[in-house]
Amino acid sequence: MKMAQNLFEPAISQISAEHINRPSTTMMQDAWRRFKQNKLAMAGLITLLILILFSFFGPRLIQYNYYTNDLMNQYLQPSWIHPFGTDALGRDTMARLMYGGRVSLAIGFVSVLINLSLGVFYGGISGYFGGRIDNVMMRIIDIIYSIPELLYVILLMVVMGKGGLLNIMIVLGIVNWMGMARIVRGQILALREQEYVLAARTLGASTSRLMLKHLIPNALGPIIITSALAIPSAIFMEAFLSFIGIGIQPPYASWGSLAADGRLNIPSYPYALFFPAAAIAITMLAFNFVGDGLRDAFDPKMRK
Amino acid sequence: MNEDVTLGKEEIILEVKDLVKHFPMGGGFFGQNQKVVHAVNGINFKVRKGETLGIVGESGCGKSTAGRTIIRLYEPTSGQIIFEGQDVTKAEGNDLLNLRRQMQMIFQDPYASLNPRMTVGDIVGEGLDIHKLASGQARTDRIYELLEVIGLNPEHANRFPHEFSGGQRQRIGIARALSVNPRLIICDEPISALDVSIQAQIVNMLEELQEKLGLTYLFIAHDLSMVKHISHRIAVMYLGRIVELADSFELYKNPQHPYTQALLSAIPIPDPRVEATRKRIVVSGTVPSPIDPPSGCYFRTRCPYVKAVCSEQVPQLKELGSNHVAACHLL
Amino acid sequence: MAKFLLQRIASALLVLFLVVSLTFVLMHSIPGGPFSSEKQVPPAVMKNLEERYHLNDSLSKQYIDYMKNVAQFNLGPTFRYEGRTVNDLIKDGLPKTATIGFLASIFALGGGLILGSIAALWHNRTPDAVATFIATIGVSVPSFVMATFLQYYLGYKLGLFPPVGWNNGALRNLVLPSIALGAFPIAQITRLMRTSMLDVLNQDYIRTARSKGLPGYVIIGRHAMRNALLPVITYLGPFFAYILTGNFVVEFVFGIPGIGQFFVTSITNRDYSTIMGMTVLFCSLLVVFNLLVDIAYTVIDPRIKLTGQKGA
Amino acid sequence: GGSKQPDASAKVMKASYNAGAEPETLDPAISTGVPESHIQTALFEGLTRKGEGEKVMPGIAESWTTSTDGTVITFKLRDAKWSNGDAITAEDFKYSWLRALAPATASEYAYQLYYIKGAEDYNSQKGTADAVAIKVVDPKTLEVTLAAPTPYFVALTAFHTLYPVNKKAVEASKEWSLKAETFVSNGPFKMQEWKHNDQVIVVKNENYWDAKNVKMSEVTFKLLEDIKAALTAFESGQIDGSEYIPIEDIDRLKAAKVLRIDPYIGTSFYRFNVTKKPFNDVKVRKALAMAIDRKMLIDKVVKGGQLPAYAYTPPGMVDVEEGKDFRVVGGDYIKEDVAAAKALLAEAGYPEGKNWPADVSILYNTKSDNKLMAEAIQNMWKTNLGIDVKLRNEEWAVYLESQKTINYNISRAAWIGDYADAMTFMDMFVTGGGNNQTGWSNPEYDKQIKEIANKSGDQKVRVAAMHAAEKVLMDEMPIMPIYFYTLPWVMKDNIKGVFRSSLGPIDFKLATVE
Amino acid sequence: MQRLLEVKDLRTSFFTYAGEVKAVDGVSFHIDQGEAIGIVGESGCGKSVTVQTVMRLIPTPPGKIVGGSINFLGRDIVNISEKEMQSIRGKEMGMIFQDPMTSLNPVLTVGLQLTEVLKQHEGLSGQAANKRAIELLNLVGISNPESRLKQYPHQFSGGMRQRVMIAMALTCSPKLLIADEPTTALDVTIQAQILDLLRNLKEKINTSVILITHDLGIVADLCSRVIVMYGGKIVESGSIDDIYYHPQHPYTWGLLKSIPRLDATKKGRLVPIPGTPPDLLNPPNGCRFAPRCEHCMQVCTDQMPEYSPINDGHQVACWLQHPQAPKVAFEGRG
Ligand SMILES: Nc1ncnc2c1ncn2[C@@H]1O[C@H](COP(=O)(O)OP(=O)(O)OP(=O)(O)O)[C@@H](O)[C@H]1O
Ligand SMILES: Nc1ncnc2c1ncn2[C@@H]1O[C@H](COP(=O)(O)OP(=O)(O)OP(=O)(O)O)[C@@H](O)[C@H]1O
Ligand SMILES: [Mg+2]
Ligand SMILES: [Mg+2]
Repeated sequence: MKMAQNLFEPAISQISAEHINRPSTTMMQDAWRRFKQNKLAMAGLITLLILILFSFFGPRLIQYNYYTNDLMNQYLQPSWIHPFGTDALGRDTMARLMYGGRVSLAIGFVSVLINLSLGVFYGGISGYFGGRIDNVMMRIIDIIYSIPELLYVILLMVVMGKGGLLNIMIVLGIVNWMGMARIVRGQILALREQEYVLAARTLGASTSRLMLKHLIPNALGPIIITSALAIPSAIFMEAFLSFIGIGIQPPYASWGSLAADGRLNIPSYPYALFFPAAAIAITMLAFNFVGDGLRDAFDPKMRK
Repeated sequence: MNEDVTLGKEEIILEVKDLVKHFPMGGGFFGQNQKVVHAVNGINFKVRKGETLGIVGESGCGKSTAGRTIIRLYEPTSGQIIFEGQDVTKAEGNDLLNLRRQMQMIFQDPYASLNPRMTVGDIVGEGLDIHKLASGQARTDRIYELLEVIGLNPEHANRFPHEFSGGQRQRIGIARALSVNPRLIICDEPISALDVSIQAQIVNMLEELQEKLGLTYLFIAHDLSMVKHISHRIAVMYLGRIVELADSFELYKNPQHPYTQALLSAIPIPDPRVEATRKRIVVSGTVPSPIDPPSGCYFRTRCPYVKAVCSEQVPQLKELGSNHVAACHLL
Repeated sequence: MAKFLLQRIASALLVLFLVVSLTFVLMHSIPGGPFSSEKQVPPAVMKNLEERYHLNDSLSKQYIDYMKNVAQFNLGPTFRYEGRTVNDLIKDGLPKTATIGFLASIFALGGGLILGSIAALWHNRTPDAVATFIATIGVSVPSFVMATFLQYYLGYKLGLFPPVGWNNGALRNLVLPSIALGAFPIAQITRLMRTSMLDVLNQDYIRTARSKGLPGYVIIGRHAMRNALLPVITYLGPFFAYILTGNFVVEFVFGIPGIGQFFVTSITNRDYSTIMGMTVLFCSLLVVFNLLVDIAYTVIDPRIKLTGQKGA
Repeated sequence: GGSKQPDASAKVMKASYNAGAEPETLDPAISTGVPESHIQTALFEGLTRKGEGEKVMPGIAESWTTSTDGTVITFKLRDAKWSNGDAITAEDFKYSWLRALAPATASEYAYQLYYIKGAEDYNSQKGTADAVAIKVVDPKTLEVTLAAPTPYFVALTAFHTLYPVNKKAVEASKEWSLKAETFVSNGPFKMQEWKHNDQVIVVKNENYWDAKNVKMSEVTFKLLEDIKAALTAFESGQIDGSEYIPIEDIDRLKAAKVLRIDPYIGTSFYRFNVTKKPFNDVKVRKALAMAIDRKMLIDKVVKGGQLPAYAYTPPGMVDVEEGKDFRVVGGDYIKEDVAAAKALLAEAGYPEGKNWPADVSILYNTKSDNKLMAEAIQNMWKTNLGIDVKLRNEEWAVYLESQKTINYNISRAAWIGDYADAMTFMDMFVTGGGNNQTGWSNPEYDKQIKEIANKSGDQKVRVAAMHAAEKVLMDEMPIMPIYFYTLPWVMKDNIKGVFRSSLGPIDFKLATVE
Repeated sequence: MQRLLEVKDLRTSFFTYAGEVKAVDGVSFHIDQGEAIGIVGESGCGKSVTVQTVMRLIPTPPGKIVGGSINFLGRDIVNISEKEMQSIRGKEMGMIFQDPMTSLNPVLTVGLQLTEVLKQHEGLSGQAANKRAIELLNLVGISNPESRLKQYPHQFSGGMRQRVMIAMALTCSPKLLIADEPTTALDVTIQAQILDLLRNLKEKINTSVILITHDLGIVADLCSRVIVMYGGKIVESGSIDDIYYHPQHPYTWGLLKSIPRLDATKKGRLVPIPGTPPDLLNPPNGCRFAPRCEHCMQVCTDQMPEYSPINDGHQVACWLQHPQAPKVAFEGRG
């Protein structure tokens, strides 16, 4: 088995060159790639985008608005003119669903932003300082958790003044931050013993630097997941408030208030419940699948 | 790297006196009669400038705790740590910040010790930012320089830790420690998570850096052969106490404490013929719990030569010739 | 153990005390009172009412009196139901709520554990998607929509079950409310179970079990299940407290004479003592169930010991 | 269904009806709600009882006489028994009425007895029980002296606050009204079972004086609070009847011919806050009242066959002459006229809705029909007058508080009569009246009501004064009437003879099941 | 000696989203009755996957046996049913894992975990199984075995848990015992105890042992033959004398040179192998070790070397063995 002699010339080995040939990816990109693999999650994301487009750009495409009454045309069956029918005051259900979507989604997002800032702040402090401070702060959460929610929802609604979209968003944000605080606290508690945090401390990093650069960014995965799942629960809570009648003020509508109204219509005009309920359900499913997808995507165990 | 360093002449950079660190267990609501983990139970040693002091011992014997207490990641329960004449335990504010420039640490787990959300450049540059050592172009240059020192390309500055292998990450950790020009580096098992072939890379790099920069190392490990290779002197710890401290060759040739003897004989040697002829001292049992350690000598529960006195008195470190001390009643 | 229990009870009492106090303050801060009605009653009548219910006492006296009573397990008379006490309301309603809660728990726990395990065992394959989907339906519609659909379609249209009513707790009447009540937790339990089962299946000791040549059902049933249950158990504390205090929507829609409704109606009626009573009840149940969960932990996981260390 | 043990003998007649909610109490002196009034009508009987056409029929009283000045009424009691077999005496009535008045009882409706001399003082803790002018002449004769002539007092004795209670039972146990075993009543039915939040079952009272005319052997009052669930229960045959029909279902039920619509003495109206701009200007109030289409609202929104309200008091109350209706005699005061309304609004400084304040809102409490109506009216004002009005939804107790403190611009309101006399509506808007809640005050109105109508026993004088007062009210328009109530309800066809009072309560006394 | 296991050209891959990871890529080796062999190599080189494939414990998906044969006691077990495999696992082959802390089920008693194997494979009753379990615990040197059976793993120290693991693997006296880094997670003094135990047991019950480790010292202590793996392939195999004193592959040289020896008398620099182990997702063409090899030749970068027998039982896959290649010799250590 004779071979060409030049094959046995020494080759320049890549000993010294520390070579990385894989393209640079951040944790986020990595998570995104794994997220894309998840069909359910992607379907959820696309659905959400469609819902957002439907809610925020849909109204430009249709000729009806959400408030003008047309009492002569109440409770029309779905048709070409009114694809989802009309409601008790003859308003176009599709238009109301679009506007309701704006309200519901906005409630979801904004209240989660509030929830996020409160929860991350509170949980961050509790987890970072640990020990007795943590203990007391967590007991406070237990206490708040045991007080009937409705009591402070009503109180907040009264204190904040008359209804209003913004108020509901704020109230829902204020009501729901405890879960987030617990998650963040748990994360921070675990992260603060990580060696890279210790390393930063040996370098003399200040508390704020540790928080902003090391702890919170690394708790981001669970925070994002919790937020993704908190959005539907805010939308739900608003629906419940609508059900007991202290939700959004008409003529504005939310999906929750439309469903609460539609509930009364079920024998006569079932589609009045069906469409908003479907909108909520689809949104919830979508958020849940996205949330689950994020969970898998951010799960360090799934990474290899 | 000479074995015949005349230790007496060398300047002492770090002195640890009677260092004790106890951890209370849990944080009960009412805080009564808590149990305590006796992690470090009064250790004394001096580190001379430019040398490597190895600390070995089994898992949980308090090596990391000692290291972390020295650098003030933990508040010591009692005792003194004197770094270049300054009491570390009392330093606050700017003094502490300054101390932290002088002392640095390299960690065990190359995966956990780098923040996955920061680029390598930012990780290495963090010390520069905190101590305001460089900014703008100077900062970039310094980062590139540090990366080159540890054998990485400057273009790696924009990459994230997970793109690197374990050895590379450990080197990034070294660069981070070097960034603030420290004089003492505490290496807490920097190689135990790495493959053999990679371990050698890191150990070589640490040795080179020591020569080039005149660094002093406190080198913590449980792999005695590697500690022996890199250290000038070795302290053997058992359950939060130093049981023997000697020059590394002296320790290997002439171990005095029964625990050191057992430890040395337990290490397999990658040479079948030597291995076949070796006589082993296998000590039975396991390390007692640091929550309620035994009375007297901590090793007495496993010691093949145990006597009555061992359970009554705590043995003190005895001089056994130049630079060799051990704590055993048998001596 | 005894010490642990004592400590837990002490800290629970502290929490309870703070909860009750805070609720008291909140409750008196919201506008309106128990005797607001569309027809304004003459001032003299209002005065009589307030005297009768001690509402004319200073708030601090009312607070102290209330605390004294609560300490004796007396939650006081309701402001709404003449001659009845909050204790009566609970005595009447709790068994009914608990019955529905029990059925819903079976539904949610049984279903959730099975669906979650299926999803984990067939991870990323069709059964996983199906189980996840079924479970997610439960969290996808507001409970009033779910209850209405069940009532109207399964109950009224198809006539499978009576759409409304308690009917002395006849099982037929309880099916729909139990499903409606369990729909939300079943989804959560499924998800929890799926995650924890996946986690457990990747553990080394499962590999050990396989290396011993054990058949699949032994590995799942004996080795994986108990470990996978642990996170689910944590969820069960709040879950049982929630399910035992009932659900306003479900009880309202299906006309179940339980106590769930009081959590909402007592507030809208400003029935102060009932609000307080429900808070005390919920908080106590929460504390008790969390304690039971901790005890259950020690049964399932021998590594965990009840020590006073962990705080409440 | 409502009948639990189908009995072979066809004689057994049973029915079930949704009363609406768990009774707060079945003690007639204390209760206030509608569900209670249904059940109490079955369980109790006052001196009189309401009959078909709102006629005041003899009840426990066989007959009664009124003194010429109208202040002394003497009731002659018949031989009647309590459900426990004791005889009912005049003493029972005296005991019961004083009990309702006693401050310690804290009855919210105690003021229904204020017509009796000394009653208000006693209830307000200013006088004693002895000073209350109820006199037991003999066991079968009760004499009541009124503070002022009150022609409708006799009818009022059919109201639950004036029902008798059994002294022995009441004194035996504080919880007498909670359990069937201790519950003693005197009506056509007696209590069989009260399952809280679930149902109250009453069965025929064999001791009732008119027991031979009572055909039903059992009536079950269901206590479902969700009107939607109640209707589903009715439609699936679980119950025989229900009220409070969701307006969403009215069209369908009408089409299916199961809906019954009965008169109900009540008015739905909006209050204006006359203390604040823009409603301190009567022109604005009038303009708004003229610019809605009440018929359209009724046909398309509230749907229950209500009557458009062009005045305040609803039909169903007597005028001077027997058979004449106060409303018919009084006629309409409001004329819907968009053009005129626009003109008025322009005069007030808001031509075409210009300058209209931005923060005017309609306050209403949480209920689907209130909401729909508010939305529709909001839209009508927008289209007809060009003004923007917001909606403000408040939780019930908060809403009541806002009304009480006149913290609103426009507020949805309703008033249901307590008795079939216009006074039950008209005394509301006197200056400082607890139910006025508009800030409105008018001396002429006060004079007509307080000085003339309330002091006279002469129906002619009284009615004339009330007509005059209503005119003042409608001229000033502190409230905007919208519609007069009706009572839509459902009941299976085979149940006949159920009497539905225009004051609300349902009476199963003469009901039969076919 | 009877041939117990013969693995031929075994290939196992993991199909991940990034692509196929050829974790084991054409591995052939054999083991005879009563023999102990060691497999050494750096982390990720496929040692564990090799033995897990032999036991058919690869998580599927993503793992899959792509080719080759595993001949155990005369029959190919690559394609037998899971049920048949269950009767082999635990009975004919036992396995000990690296981390005794996580390899025992924390919520089941040690007794149950020991006896369930006996009940499964030998159909022993509770009583008999308990008796056997006590014998086994005695065998691995655990005192008070009766009371220990009722305890849970967390009540044992690391070394004792590893003993329990060994007892468990030995319950049915398997013909083959696979130990995957059995001492890596343990302290040196405990490691010495366990190695002692293994050595004694091997002599006592005459099972064959496959020992996986990356500590060359342990192999030297326990095994008679060594397999050196790199990048999913075997680069060199032979008796311990061959490998320690006459190594032929530059990777084996590197391994030997890079570890400090406790008995070294003078202090010199260690000689590391530069670079990092290959990424098995996109392994280098040709010899896997070529990029890190100081003797790398043109041929190495694009052609896989064949196995060249050096002597009976010693073979190496390296182009340096080619007659045309320059002669390079192992320089020995420090
Ligand atoms: N933060 C802490 N809280 C409580 N106990 C601690 C803490 N850190 C360490 N310990 C305990 O102190 C003892 C010494 O731990 P330490 O980490 O110093 O050991 P080590 O010698 O570094 O061991 P290893 O080789 O495993 O790293 C152990 O028993 C450990 O459980
Ligand atoms: N479940 C899996 N999914 C994907 N890749 C895997 C999986 N298990 C192992 N691998 C890959 O297979 C290769 C070989 O792994 P293996 O565990 O056999 O290495 P090893 O030699 O045992 O290393 P160590 O010394 O670290 O245990 C590695 O590159 C690893 O990434
Ligand atoms: Mg350590
Ligand atoms: Mg391995």
